[in-house]
Amino acid sequence: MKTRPMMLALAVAAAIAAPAAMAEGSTADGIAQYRAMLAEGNPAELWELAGEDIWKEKAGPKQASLEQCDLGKGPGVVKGASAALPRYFKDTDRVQDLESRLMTCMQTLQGISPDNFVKGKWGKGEMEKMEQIVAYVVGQSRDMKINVDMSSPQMKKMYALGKKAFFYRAGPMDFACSTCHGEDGKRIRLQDLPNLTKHEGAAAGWGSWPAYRVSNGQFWTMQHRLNDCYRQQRFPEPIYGSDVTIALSVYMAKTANGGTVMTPGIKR
Amino acid sequence: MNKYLMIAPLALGIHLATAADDMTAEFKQMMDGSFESSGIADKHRLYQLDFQAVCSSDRMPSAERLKAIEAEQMKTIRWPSDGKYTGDWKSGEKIAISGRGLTWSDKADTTNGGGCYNCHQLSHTEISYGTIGPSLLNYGKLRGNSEEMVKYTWGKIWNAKAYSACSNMPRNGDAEILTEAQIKDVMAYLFDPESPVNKP
Amino acid sequence: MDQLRRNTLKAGSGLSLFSLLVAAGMVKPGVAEAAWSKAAFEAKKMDAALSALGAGSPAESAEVQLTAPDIAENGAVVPVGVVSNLPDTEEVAILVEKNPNMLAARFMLPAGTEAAVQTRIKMGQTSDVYAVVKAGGKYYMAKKEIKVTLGGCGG
Amino acid sequence: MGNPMRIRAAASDGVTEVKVLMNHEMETGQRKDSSGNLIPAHFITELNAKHGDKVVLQAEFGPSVSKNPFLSFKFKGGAKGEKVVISWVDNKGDSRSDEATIG
Repeated sequence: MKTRPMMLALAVAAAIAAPAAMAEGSTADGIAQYRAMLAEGNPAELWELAGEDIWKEKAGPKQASLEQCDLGKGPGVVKGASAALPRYFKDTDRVQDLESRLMTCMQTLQGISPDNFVKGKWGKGEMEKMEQIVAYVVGQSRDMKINVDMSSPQMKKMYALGKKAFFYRAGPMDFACSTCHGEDGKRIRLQDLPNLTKHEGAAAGWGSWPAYRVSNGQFWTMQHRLNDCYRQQRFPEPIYGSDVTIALSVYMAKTANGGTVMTPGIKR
Repeated sequence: MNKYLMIAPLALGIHLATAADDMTAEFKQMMDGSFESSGIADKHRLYQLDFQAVCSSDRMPSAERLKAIEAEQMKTIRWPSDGKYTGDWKSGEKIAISGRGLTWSDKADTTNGGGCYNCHQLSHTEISYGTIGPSLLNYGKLRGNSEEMVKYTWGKIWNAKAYSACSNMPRNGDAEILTEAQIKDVMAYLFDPESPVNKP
Repeated sequence: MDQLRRNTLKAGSGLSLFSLLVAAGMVKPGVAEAAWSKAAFEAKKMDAALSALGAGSPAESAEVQLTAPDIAENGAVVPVGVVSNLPDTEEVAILVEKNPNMLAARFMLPAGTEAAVQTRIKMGQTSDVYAVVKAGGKYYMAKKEIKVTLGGCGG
Repeated sequence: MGNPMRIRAAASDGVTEVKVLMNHEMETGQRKDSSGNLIPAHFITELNAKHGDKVVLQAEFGPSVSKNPFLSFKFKGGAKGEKVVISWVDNKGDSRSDEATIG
């Protein structure tokens, strides 16, 4: 918690600097002011707090905690883990993001079926706990550098697939991820759109999700964020933890590499 | 008519496949395994139209390719059946503001919006506008209402791909996002001298 | 319908629970006497809300500062801060003119507590927001217009 | 019993600044659910903050305080290691009390 004031100062500075360049005049100033005031107290901390307890609680048919879960830095290591995700895991022979990895841990350690999430509802039941755990885990990488290991062929392949998916246009509105996130300085309504094809934008976007959304008072994981992007693209629904979501995550994380983790973030 | 390019999963292990083909096959398999139908958003929506596939890369297609698509898309434009191009600007404003419709959380009977404000500045008073598309402030005032300008605008709203093959703008008429009557209202919003688009 | 809601509110009022907290020693008796200001919170007109607060028509004062953004990206969460430089400020209230119920929050400041509070409120639409302050037995206020913008894509 | 609050209290130059995040729906009673039924009002009505035995703040909230309320205030006094206790009750009679050590 020592690093908090620093983090807040950075968030305020970023909130003031970023939109000023994008929107014009008083509107931009007003919005910057608004964001700076919000950065003061992020309700995502309530999820972090709950998640830390859940991480240590015995749960599921096997009555075990998640304390032996290996997020890539060894069993039980949470500090810095999410800054280095997604990564290739030998035991599952898959590239996994935080949430698909947590599903693996819950299944193997606790006996909790992935169906709870794949068929679950956001904010309900086991999914609510997942969101709290995610908040806790990503908070443990706050202020660290985004650092995904791209050396394995599996990660390289996922990156290539993710890039392809990013530009894939389909559906009744002909949208792709790149429609909104492929150029600098664009916005939807008053929302600045990070250019996820470049380092700066990817660091801002990937680096600030998962986040608390003030519009609905919910905490959104990255899977939820991607799910809603596809909803607005008018695509069919991506399956929770599916390869397209992980491939896109690898594409964004690699592009963001070296940027700062600002999670959990706070968004409109 | 637009042709569909199917992305059904391909059989793996074809001997002659190159690395790029492998990648394409793997990509198709990934997409097929990653999405499911949800509400009105059927899984078929993953199938790409030919121009969607051509416009799905970080590199622009060749000039000839773009021209061919534009010519093809131009044929889809349906001009107003009664020869009238404009309706009610007040309804047009509501359509321009609404971004509803066609998502899996919408219903089949949801009245679709045009979502114009998501990407364009239009009126002098609405500050919450996007910048993916150009500003359309003073649209009618600046461009006048010559037949050419009115027809171009109608066509652009109906199917933007007829004018720019890989445009970010949806095909509001061709893809049945908006009805002919709704498009007339949006046209009035752009051209009517009384519309807040043209009145400070 | 409205009557039903009022009854429910009354029945479920925090008052009795607060008494329990007092009994449990968690809250000092002095606190419990401050029951929720139902009339002020349920007032649907500005002057009614002010009179329920006992504020009458407060004078505008430069010594009351209302800190809020000019524009709120989302009306669900609008950060608002009030600072009073008036001596003996004992109470601060935040009201939103165009909300269905004007009064959002009221703060009682014992001696030793600075007249500087911040919270976050909901706003249904662009509106004037009022900070009403009681200092030395008199009421003062400051106001500011906050614009509430429309949401993002798909809404 | 309500969910835990997040409380931060920091003393400097003889003044303690307290920041509180509460876990609460703050339902207005004016919204409808997906089937068109009114969602009943559910919001924190009263809150108080104590430093030792001394009440340092009392507040009353209406339903137009935002979901997961945030509150910040300052009082004179308070030293590192001492406690600040925040308690709230809501219109359904639920309550919560949490404490934080001044840092």
